[in-house]
Amino acid sequence: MVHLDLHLKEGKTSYVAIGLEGSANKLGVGIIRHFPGPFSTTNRAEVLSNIRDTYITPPGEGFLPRDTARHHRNWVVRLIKQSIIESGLKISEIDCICFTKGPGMGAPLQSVVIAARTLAQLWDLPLIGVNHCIGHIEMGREITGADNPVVLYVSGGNTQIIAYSEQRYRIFGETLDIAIGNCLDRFARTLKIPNEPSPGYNIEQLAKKGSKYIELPYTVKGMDMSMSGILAHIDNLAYDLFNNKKHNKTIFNDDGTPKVTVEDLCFSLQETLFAMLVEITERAMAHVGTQQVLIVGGVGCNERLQRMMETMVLDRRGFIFATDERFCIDNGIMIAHAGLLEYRMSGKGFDYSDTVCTQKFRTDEVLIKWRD
Amino acid sequence: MPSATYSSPSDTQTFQTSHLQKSQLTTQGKTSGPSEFVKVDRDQPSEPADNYYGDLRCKLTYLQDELNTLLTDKMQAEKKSKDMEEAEKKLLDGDDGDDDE
Amino acid sequence: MLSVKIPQFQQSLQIYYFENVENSTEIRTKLLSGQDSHNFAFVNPDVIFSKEQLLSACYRALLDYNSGKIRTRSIHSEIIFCLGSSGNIVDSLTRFGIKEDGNRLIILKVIEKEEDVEYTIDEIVKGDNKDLDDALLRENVDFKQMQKAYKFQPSLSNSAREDFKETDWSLLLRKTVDLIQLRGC
Amino acid sequence: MSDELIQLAQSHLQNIPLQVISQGAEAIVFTTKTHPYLPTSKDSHTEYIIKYRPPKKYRHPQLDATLTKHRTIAEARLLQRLTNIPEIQSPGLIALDARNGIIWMEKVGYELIDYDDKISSLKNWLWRYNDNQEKALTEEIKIALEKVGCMIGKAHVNDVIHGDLTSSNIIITEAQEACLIDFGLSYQSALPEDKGVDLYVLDRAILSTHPKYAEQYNEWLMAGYERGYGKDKKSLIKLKEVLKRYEEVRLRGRKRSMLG
Repeated sequence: MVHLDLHLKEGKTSYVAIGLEGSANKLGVGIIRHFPGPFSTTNRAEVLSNIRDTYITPPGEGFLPRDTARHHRNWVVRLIKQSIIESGLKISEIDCICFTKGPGMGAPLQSVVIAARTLAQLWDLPLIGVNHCIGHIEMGREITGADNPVVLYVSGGNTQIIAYSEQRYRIFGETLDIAIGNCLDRFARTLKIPNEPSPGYNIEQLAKKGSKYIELPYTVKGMDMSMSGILAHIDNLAYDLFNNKKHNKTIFNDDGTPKVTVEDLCFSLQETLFAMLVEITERAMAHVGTQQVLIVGGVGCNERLQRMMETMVLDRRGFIFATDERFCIDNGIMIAHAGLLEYRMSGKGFDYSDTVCTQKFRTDEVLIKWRD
Repeated sequence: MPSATYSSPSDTQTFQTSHLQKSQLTTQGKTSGPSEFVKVDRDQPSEPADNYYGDLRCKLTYLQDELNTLLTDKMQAEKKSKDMEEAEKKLLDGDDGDDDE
Repeated sequence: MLSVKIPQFQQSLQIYYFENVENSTEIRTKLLSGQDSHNFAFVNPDVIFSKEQLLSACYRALLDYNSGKIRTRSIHSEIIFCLGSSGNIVDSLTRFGIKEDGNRLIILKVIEKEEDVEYTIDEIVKGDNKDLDDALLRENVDFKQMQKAYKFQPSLSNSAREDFKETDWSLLLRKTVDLIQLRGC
Repeated sequence: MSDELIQLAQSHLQNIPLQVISQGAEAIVFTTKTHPYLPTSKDSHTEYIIKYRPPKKYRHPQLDATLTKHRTIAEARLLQRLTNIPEIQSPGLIALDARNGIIWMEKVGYELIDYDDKISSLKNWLWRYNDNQEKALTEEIKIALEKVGCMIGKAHVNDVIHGDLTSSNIIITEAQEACLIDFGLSYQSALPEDKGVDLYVLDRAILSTHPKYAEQYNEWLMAGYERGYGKDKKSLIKLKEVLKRYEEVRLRGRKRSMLG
């Protein structure tokens, strides 16, 4: 059993961390409190505040790093202030400041690191850099109580199947090209549907109205998957549908009427991509021999994905864990939580020269000191 | 009083903020606005507070603008001189059509 | 006579092997005219070298038969079709079915229920009823016809049956079973 | 283990006594002493493997039927392909029921008496010694891993891509020979890229399943792999190409931008 309280300061009865997240288009600030001792059903992390603001792009556009970074710069102080007020804490009660070190987009990451460094100097507090994916995993575990799950991490920038082994979160399978969220977003752009509240959400709503399954490529390679071919394929179908290319018999009847709708395309895309995800997750479960699955990341909110995963897991007599949008969409609280675990193990912050960010930062690079 | 210094082997420039009038202080930077893709700007910076920090914010915005402008100009000049050099080379050596790009 | 029950299916099989057959032409004529008395699978032994080969085809035929997916008229013609590796029914029936001038014959009967047996094999075939035995089959198999039927790679035509070792026979069997099971896939 | 799925399998395999040996993600694997069509004597100890791909309720029925049939046939075809490559040991195909996702094949491997009678997959075979560094890195293990690598090399020379190279999908026979199983995701390809990815999948599987000794194990596997290509000039050129792609895929994997 790992001892989490070797560095508990005298006179303190708990630890508090503030976390700043801004690796993509969401800016999140969260404040968390841990009490000494291992986590259990009676000793849970306490969420004191968890707020977020999302940079929304015009329809048909992806988010530009420059505008996203500007969004983060211009909102971060307001969010931090609001977060402190919500928590009801005095600054002096905070133990450390945690920020997303990576992976993510350079400019938005940088703007948040600068905010974190500034706060650290203003308040004279240690700084902890956190791997974004580890943040998702640890927060998911804490919220759901999943003890040793296979983790499916699905978001705009990531698609990984992860399992813990020997103090690392090891990547069992991942995308060989684009991430699932990116694939859905890009198809949303092809369809020119709104980016609000999120492109993936809008695809999900359209898919609910679809019913006809159109066969798409299905590309699982071992435990890895590939999605760019599927995207290209369905983009072409959408193009032919919009431009009335009646020679395409997959989508047009002989009399020239369309066989399929945009909703059917969304439905088929989801069915195919999610079947691949569930399949790889099941393979990882069988391989590791665990009965638990935890879904984290923005795409994890998708109800169809959750239902498919649940069906698979129940067939294996297992347990599925998922969090709601407060925790599965990028947020500051997860950065605070994972950063605080790191802080409790080391008792100090990062050297100032290490308080930088990096666009590429693999999940399995982090030594998980707080688990056996 | 904040200031910024740019230095390289060939050039050193310092930017001051002491000359700034109250009316010149703003959080709306010339070089930190939205891109042309943004139609509705929801992400304007907030107005500066009437205190030391508000003052500091505005001055930093000013310094950032100055530095951004300087760096952009330098990059453009560099590109231009490189283009000129290449054009000159072409003129003197003839175009061998062996373009790597 | 060899009686075989394939566990998965309710049907069972009765298998005969005849040498010195005198009435192949007559059998073939009656078979082609569709006489009920000749509701059997009459197989050309020149292209059969193992019981396993035969039964592998029977398994496939019964599987398709019991799922209502046979491609020929009856279970008996389906067995002959299933012995082959090609999707061409006529071709397989020609190569694996009874030869007009053949003096050896394998006969299979699919029995739906035990009590339904109501034939006498000697009334149908005139010849010497022998035990079906792999050694006997191997001794008489015709590699040229086998090669034409299965198109093995490398070709069997260049091999002499006499030089075949046990490992060669078992590799040949494995290849044949592969072809039978994967026909049309 | 889901009884419902076993009952479903039994309904397609009437009168066949089934004993579950594993429920993988994709298939349930049974053993039985009953041959599907050869008469079996009562005291026979020969066992057969039945691999059953049950329908997956989570996916669209149309997609499910296509995938099940396609994969069952693809696996049987691979077994057929391997029959024709004598250097590669693989189980022989006995029977195929593609509509119901069933393949019958020979059983390879044996029970590890010093490891709870578990099947002699490379995974179990290596895990026996996981807690004993001396035993985990012996000459015996080196030779076996080189054989495994060599056979994968031979498969690649013949353009067979396994597609799911994990230590569970490799059997060590009683004669300490390597034997490949589970061709559920296999396909044929001559592309160095596909071979590189195949190797990368193995590399990662070893890393995640045998993290303690992964570096050494992978080194031995790769030494065997190179041997599997043979020494003639043409093969060496091909080998070089594959290794180059493998290195690229590894770098792509490690440093892949987390942004799409």
